[in-house]
Amino acid sequence: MSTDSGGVGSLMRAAREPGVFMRLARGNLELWANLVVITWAVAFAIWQGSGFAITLGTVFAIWAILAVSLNLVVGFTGLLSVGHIGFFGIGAYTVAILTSNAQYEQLRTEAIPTFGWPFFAALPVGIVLAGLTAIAVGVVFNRFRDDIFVLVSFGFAVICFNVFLNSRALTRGAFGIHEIAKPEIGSVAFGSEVAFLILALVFLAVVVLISWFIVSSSFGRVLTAIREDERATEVFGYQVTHFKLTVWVISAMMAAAAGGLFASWTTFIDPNSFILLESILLVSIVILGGLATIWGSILGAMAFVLLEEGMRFLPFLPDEYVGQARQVILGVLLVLLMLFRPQGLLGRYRL
Amino acid sequence: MSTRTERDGGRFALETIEVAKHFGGVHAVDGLSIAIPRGKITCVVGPNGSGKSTLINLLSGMLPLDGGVVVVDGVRLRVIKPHETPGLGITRTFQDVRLFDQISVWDNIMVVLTERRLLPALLERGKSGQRERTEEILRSVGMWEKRRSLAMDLSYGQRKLLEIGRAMALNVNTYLFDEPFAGLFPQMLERVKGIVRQLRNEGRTILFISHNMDIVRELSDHLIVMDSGKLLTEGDAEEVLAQPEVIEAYLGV
Amino acid sequence: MLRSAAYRERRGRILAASLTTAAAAYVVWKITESPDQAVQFAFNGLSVGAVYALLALGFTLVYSTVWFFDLYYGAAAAMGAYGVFYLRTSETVGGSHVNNPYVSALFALVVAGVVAWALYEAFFIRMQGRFTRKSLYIAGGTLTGATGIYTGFILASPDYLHLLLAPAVGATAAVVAGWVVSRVIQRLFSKAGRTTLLAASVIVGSLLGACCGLLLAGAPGSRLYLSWAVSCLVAGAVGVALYRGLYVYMRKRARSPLIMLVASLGVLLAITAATAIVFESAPRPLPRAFGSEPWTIWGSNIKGFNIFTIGVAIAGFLGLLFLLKRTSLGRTIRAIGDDEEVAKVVGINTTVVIAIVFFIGAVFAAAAGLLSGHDTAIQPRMGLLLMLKGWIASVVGGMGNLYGAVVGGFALGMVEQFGIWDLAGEWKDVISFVILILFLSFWPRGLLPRG
Amino acid sequence: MASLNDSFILEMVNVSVRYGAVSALEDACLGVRKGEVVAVMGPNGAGKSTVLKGLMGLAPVVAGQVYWRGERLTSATHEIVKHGIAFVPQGRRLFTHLTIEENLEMGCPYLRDRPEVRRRMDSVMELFPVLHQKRRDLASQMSGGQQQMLALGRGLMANPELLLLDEPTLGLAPNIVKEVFQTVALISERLGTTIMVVEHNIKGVLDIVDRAYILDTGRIVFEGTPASVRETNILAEVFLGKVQRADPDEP
Amino acid sequence: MSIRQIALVCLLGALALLAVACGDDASDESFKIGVMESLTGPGETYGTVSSQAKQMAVDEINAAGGIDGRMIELIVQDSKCSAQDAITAYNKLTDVDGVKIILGTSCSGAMLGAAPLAEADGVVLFSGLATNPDIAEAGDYIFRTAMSDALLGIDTGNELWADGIRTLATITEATDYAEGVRRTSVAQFEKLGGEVVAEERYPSDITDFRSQLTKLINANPDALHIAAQQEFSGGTIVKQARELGFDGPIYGEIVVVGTTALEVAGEAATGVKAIAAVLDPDNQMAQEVLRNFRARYDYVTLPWYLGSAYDDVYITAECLRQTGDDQDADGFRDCLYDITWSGAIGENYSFDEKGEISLSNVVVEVLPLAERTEENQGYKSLGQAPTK
Repeated sequence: MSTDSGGVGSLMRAAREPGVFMRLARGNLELWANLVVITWAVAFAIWQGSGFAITLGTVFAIWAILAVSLNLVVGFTGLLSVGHIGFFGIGAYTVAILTSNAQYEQLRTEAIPTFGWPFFAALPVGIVLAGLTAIAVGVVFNRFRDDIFVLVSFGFAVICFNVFLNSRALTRGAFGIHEIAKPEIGSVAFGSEVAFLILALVFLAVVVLISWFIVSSSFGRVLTAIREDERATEVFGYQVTHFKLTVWVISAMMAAAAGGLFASWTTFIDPNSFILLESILLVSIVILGGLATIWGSILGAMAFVLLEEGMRFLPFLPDEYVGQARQVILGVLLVLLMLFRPQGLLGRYRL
Repeated sequence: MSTRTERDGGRFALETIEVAKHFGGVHAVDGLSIAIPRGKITCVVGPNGSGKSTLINLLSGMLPLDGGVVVVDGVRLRVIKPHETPGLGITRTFQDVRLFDQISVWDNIMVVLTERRLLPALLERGKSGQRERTEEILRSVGMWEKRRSLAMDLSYGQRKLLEIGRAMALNVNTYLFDEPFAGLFPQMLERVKGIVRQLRNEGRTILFISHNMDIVRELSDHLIVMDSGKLLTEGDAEEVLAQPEVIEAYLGV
Repeated sequence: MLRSAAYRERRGRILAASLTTAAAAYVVWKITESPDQAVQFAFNGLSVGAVYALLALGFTLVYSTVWFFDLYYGAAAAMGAYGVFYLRTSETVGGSHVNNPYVSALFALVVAGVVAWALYEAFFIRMQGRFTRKSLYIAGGTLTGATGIYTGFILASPDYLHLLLAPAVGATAAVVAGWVVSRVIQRLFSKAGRTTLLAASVIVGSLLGACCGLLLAGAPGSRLYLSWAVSCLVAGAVGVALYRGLYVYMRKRARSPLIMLVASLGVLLAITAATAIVFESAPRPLPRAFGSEPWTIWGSNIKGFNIFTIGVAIAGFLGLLFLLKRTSLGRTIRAIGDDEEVAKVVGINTTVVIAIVFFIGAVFAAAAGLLSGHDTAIQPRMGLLLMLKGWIASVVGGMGNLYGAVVGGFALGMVEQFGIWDLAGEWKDVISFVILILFLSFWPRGLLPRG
Repeated sequence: MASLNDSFILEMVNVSVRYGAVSALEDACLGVRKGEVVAVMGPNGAGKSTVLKGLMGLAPVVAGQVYWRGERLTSATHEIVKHGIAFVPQGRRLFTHLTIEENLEMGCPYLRDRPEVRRRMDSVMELFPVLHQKRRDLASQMSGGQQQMLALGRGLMANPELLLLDEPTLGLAPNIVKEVFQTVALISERLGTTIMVVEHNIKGVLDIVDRAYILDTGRIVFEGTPASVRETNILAEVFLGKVQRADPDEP
Repeated sequence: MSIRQIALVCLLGALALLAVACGDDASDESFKIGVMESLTGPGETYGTVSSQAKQMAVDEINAAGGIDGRMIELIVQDSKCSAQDAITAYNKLTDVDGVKIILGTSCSGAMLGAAPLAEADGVVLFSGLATNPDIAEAGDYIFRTAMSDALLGIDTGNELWADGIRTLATITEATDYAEGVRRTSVAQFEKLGGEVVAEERYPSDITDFRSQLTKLINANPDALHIAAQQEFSGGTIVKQARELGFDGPIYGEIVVVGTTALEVAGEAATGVKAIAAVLDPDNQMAQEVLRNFRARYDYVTLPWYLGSAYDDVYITAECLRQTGDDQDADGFRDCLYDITWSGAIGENYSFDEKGEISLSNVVVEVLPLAERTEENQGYKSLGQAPTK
């Protein structure tokens, strides 16, 4: 498809078709980046024991689903959304409310109705709900572009967090919801960590496949065209708003799926997992990994998870500062990327 | 100058009746009534700021009309939505070359050929017909070798050609070219001229803006001269160019 | 059918008008319901509105000059507040010192860098003819180093703030007084000779300066207010350093404003997290400033400090208005906002002027941050929250309009208060953002559009 | 390389300007003598404006030198006006949120001498009485012709030795175009300012200039007096397209 | 590849090395005990005090020769007051460090997140801070020396009623702890016949409570009840309520009369009543713990929780002495069920079948500013809360 502008001069002249070589150069970068990260992950697993690696793997899978889905909007369509965590939260809360079996005898006031649905019945509801929300939000947001879009998406994240926190009759507010069901298919339960990791990876694979299906279709091509020049795309007969809305909804639904997985994995959620900062971190992951590349988002998510967990082992960094230090590093990385590589590590689209 | 009515819909691919557009207090297009004959090459000339580009923007729906009617194939339109213009048989290029910069040359053409509806677009992935058409167009504008590069990495002339190719890919009856020849070197120029002629030979209508009188003379069947948003004169190219007021408008006061 | 732009505009206007009417009717109804609460809400609204207005003023100034969203602005607000905390920990709750030599050195370095650049821009080219390059470098280096070390000392020994700053304040006072005296003498006695002029201004200036310095040195109570000045100046210096060190290069290449936005988001993230590392993430109070006892007016209570904040907001507005409308610098700033390239062509060193704008903007943010910190409390995340509020206030008021910023700030403060009359108080943030989305949808140019 | 001609106060030697891969000006050599009015003409896209932009440091000059009074001009854009070169950009580009008076003052923002600024403003307003009438209005409230007068006035505020005008008649009504040219002639005559004007409107400009350069696709194809321009028929060739152009390689 | 790309790859590689190169060094001889506390985020104060108290206790035990010669080693993880981080921290402790006994965590949310895993893995989770009533039901391996909000709420409700309060306004931080306190207190208060005339909540990150307080004061309640999670916001609310002219009684729990809260509120706090578990002034051990803590860390806050964290370590040490194996979680659990302990927080307390302890709460009243000292923590005890 597209190519990168790097390349070694002499080899470049030798290459008969310039595009091919440039693709190779890009391939090299991807290859190296992936090799490094995968080696890192494997070394980590061997050294730290598989149990912890499985936990990290699950965290990674959830972040990766989120990053891939957000990249559809940010990278492929060019809408820098900082509000994605809202859809993640909608998915998580729907699954939590519908599957939680907790009995709240002692909790006189903020008991919410329990449904006790199985996970796989609740998840589609969450996804659909997120989709419907996305339609409503998207219709309003469709008129905004560039920095104004960023501004209102900030607003969306803040509003979602407040809804999760303050709609106590629905979400139990700050109490959070616990005893969220683990997924089960017939007699196969994904109760154990390994089984859940496998399920999460399956979800990731499905999301990646869907994303790949979208971006490699004519639809995806139109998205990139919209990103480049919305008005010109319109002149060629595309109803741009519909395309933007569709990808926005699809992306929101994927995020909701990640949310459902997350809820089921932790078995307990409260609004603190859906704060604005998490959303900003998510955008950083997408930009870090690379805009408009599925592989990049996966890599970004992996680097993100390994960054934090890796830093836990730094001797000079007190443990309680790991989260903040990660944030400092991400912030500085964002600045450096914008300065030197505005498309992110493996990106195909410069902001 | 003759007056025309809608009855001439068959003869004319596009007509404007008292079309107006103003920006603040500036009347960019001021009650303009022109007709573009079907299957011919029409050229719009006029000094800078005479409203030529605004006219194309109005015809392609990029700007909403402030007044007047556009008649397309006999259908009177007061509002033209940009995404409906291909349906009306109109496509265009831009003066400042608006390509999809960060996607490949190949995809720049493919975008125009593919499905407009959402769901079919999701399911469609480069049908063979589209691929062949893309290849055909890329070869005809001499960009086949460059198909993998990003549009932003092309030279100015190549970008211009690609944009024209992109418009060609859209199989419509009327092409609006905004300064397709500006800033081109002779080699490229010949190529673009060839494309324009070829389109005419296929029976399509072409409207282009140019400042290059050489080309205007050579190509245009019909000439429209604009000045200050108004129609100065129109008619056969050689005849119009012979008129002293055109030279006046063009070369000075 | 696509409606014409005029139709959409009209529809927007009708919607906006009906919304405003509805809001006004609601407020009036509520006031008749409980005037006491209404007065108290109005006081609260004015207090927070003043902070929002200050934020919106600086935000609008920066935005309408460079036309991109600079999120460092939020970090500047937090830095202003934490600067005071840093310098005055001994007086704050907890009582432990957080003063850290590395942090002091870092900021001293930043200030020194900014001073070095300012010296270069101001004197290097002008002096090049008269002195050799080498001597200029040496002089500049010495000055820079001295400033850096001085700043370092100030930051590192907050207990002696009044003593350390006394010479600087005295010198500033001396220069200002001397200048004023010379101008006055010129006005009154146009025949006065150069020598008399010089002698008079030097004598008066040095006397006044010494007086100021000595007074300050003997007043340890002034340390809190000196720390305000220091933290505002440091936040401003960081703003300048970011502009000159980062944004200048980025703006040359940026294809879209998003690059600047994302980069400054990175800056905000990093500074917020670094603040949390140095100062811990829990909220902290600032030491008590004056006016912390409430006054009762019309049966409702308001602190003297809140009235001071409102005064600062209005003074800031008037000052900015004076700067922009009456001074040549302000004219230059407005010109750059209109057309940066032409401003360059007519002979304005746009980089310097924009740096000054960033400085002023950051000082406004820092002032807002520390005032709200004194009023309530500080926490590392306050930057992001305050910035968003300032942002919303300037959108509500109209981007790029000073009057709009003030009106928007106070309006947002009021809406937040009156909006929760019937809703629960925790929906405050939601109300602000709903207001934002409503405004952007129907009234994107704000209450008072620019120009 | 052309030798430096002492009578030129401004001389561009072999200047080339490129935007990325696109060459906008190639090997341009041109000069302006003191007190002259010089036109740079050519069809759209010929690189006329690029000449001035390169001179002002607004376009990337990749080769060649610019000499101002015999010395190389290497200053940053904002310093150039202090050498006595004022630039009136294309499309007027006024400071729309400033009043007319303020716009004029912006012509010499570096000047600290208030009385001198006042004096200059008075002389500009004398030249353009319309500005005096509306001096408290915003620049955006004026008509196109008045805006052009203001732009010229802003340029004159710098008391320039050389005034660079980029397409001063662009988008103006014919009668105003005439007025603008008269004004340019007046400036040259009354103030003795050297003027370099980039123009596509040939006839009007030829009446007021002493010399003209004609550009086509980034190259200077002709230099001479208005009379010689009229004689050679070069205009029709370039503008109406009959000239045999060099065949440069595609960039 | 361009230099830029090489640099990027190098950067990634360096980060990878960074992660891999830093190994851990643990001696096999010592007992390894995991600690999860919220060291950052909204529960920071609690987590920090708790983990410092634990470290102090461990250092004391080790200095005295350890447990039969074996030292105790604490492995501390930040659980950040969030379920997700608690799970990550839990997994790291159990999988990487292989611990079976975890002291913590400080937030109920984090506790509830990790509890199902601990229950499934057979890992003991032993907290001195989490007070959510739900934790009682969380499982067999879950213990705490913190008292459930249910008890606190009943005492608060009784005290309010006994003081003649009939209408109440509540302001509550939107966290699980504060919501729990409010919920149980209001339940008891309403059971007795009281009426809540206004209620407001606030998110943890705001510092301006005036608009909420204005509404509450305007409802004209007999008293104001504050349920805060952070001492800081508790103190600020007291201060701002007084600034807004509220002169009725104010009630809260331990957070509202914490050291920081009192410093923030200053004179405004005088007369504020809190229902809380307080260290007995006559308990020598408790006083010694506080003295040692102040000597070591130069501050004291939340003395009761400090004491409970301290006790946790000594209880753990005792049970380790009995089982002799830090991997024997079941033995440890049984030991906890059997044990009766006298420590800083009380005499002769033991765990019931839900892993809970029950001690009594007292009512305290804040002294005027001039009378507050480090020793009296700024308040005086009014004795036990009335039972009816």
